[in-house]
Amino acid sequence: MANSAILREVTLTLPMLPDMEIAASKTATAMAEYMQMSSDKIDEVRMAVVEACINSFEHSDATDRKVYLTFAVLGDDEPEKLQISIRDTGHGFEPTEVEEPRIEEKLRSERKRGWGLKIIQGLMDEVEIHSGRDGTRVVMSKLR
Amino acid sequence: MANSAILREVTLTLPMLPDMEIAASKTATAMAEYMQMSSDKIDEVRMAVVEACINSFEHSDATDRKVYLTFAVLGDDEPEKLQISIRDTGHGFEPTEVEEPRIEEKLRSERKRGWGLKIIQGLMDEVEIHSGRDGTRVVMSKLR
Amino acid sequence: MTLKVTVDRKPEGVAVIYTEGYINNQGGEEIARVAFDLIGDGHKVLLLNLEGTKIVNSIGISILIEIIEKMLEIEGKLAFCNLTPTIEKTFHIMGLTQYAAIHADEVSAVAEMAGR
Amino acid sequence: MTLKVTVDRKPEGVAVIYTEGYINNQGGEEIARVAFDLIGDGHKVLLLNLEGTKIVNSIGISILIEIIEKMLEIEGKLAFCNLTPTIEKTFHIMGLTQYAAIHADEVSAVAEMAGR
Ligand SMILES: Nc1ncnc2c1ncn2[C@@H]1O[C@H](COP(=O)(O)OP(=O)(O)O)[C@@H](O)[C@H]1O
Ligand SMILES: Nc1ncnc2c1ncn2[C@@H]1O[C@H](COP(=O)(O)OP(=O)(O)O)[C@@H](O)[C@H]1O
Repeated sequence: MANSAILREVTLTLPMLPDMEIAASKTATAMAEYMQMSSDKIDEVRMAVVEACINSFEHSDATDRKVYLTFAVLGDDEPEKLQISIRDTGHGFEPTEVEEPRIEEKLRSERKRGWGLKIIQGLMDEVEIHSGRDGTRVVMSKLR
Repeated sequence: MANSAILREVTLTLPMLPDMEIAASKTATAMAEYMQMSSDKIDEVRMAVVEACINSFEHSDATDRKVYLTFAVLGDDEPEKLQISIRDTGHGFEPTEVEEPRIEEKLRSERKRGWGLKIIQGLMDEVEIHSGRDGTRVVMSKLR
Repeated sequence: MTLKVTVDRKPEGVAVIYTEGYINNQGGEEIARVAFDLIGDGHKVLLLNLEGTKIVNSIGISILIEIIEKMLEIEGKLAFCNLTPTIEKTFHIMGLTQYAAIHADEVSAVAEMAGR
Repeated sequence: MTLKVTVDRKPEGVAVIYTEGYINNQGGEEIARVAFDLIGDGHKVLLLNLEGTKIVNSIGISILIEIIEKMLEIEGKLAFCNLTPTIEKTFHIMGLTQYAAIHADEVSAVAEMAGR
């Protein structure tokens, strides 16, 4: 099977405080640069990681006020894929119940927000959301 | 007491593999930028962190092949100090027995290396080394 | 992490808003404040030059939708230039590009917008 | 993370070595290889322009001491230019600056070294 082995893995724990998503984006950059990902792809990964962190900061209500990240470089032999997991211990949510944002509606609505998950999905190659009463884990990956 | 409270803390765990010190240097950068440290000081912190990581990679012989870092922003109210701890679970060493490197001797000697600790001490404001049979922990800090 | 926002009122009638830094919550609000001030002063053609911005988040960007909404109301125009490829891609994902044009650089943006 | 190393043999007799990237173990070895090749070709005056290097480690730098050692032996000269403040500080901490001059930029370095 391709991309099955974890070649290296870094873990990062962040407090849920303003600007701490930047630390996550820098770790993502370090791992992606190590894999020699193109700078445009690195930028996309950075933005997706920022969005996932902010979601945990804002919506999880996790009592430990922490976000747990792992950055794994996967591949057989050569680095092929960067897989990032962003986890919180909050109350979780039902991804299928999140309404897909549409610009026409947002333009008329009070609530302009609600773009994070759509952006993550648009920027990454694969996205999985596991969420329940123990919290939320978003696993996203991008091929080199 | 000044600089006593931990305003925020990030933890990072790295595998002992080539180039992973760069991930540590990027996390240090994120924290230092958050504190609005000058870019020259940030650079000094980056280099010191790189040296401490490489020491653990190279000398600790830790069986878990991991380095554990914490990045703490300290201060009363306003961020004042960035304190970074770099820890391994290796066999440790006796810092007082490390010979101080001198360029005149290195120029004549086979072994040109041995500069890491001196550079860390020269670049950071405070450095403490705790080392023993459970491993080594270097705690270094820089004022904003 | 505060966003710097500056303005240049071009003789061609386009007001250019420049940003420097991270467009997050506060960054988006700061841009909106400046944009609404310009609109209050009678400017109907605004260009957001994001050359100095390498990172944004969706909260910051959603605030920009308020400016677009206002522009539809007053029949004005908002456009963007000097976007990183990722910011441009994000604007496409959101569908913003249906309501706000994206130009490669400021010169071509101002020429196009002034000539409307 | 491979260091790129290029060389420019100036008419003034100074060979300038340019680096781009991280000077770690392999990076230091690559610089030493290039420098010893130049020395083998008869070059006795070398300038290391580190403009493209923003990060180094002590293992990489210790390898540069070998070049200084060789220069003392052949009565040649090694100098550095375009260092970041931190790399310059590091060279001071190590005492390298007693054996290798540091110049602000390449033009002033070449002028000074050619005139020796
Ligand atoms: N980590 C999380 N914990 C709990 N709820 C979440 C989490 N991430 C997303 N959500 C839910 O999904 C919704 C959509 O998120 P998103 O698309 O990122 O937009 P926004 O954050 O602007 O609301 C959020 O409003 C929230 O209800
Ligand atoms: N984390 C560590 N674990 C075990 N020994 C260490 C560690 N850090 C430093 N040392 C010891 O201290 C010595 C000096 O380290 P340093 O000044 O960084 O130079 P170098 O790494 O080039 O030898 C090392 O050679 C090693 O014996």
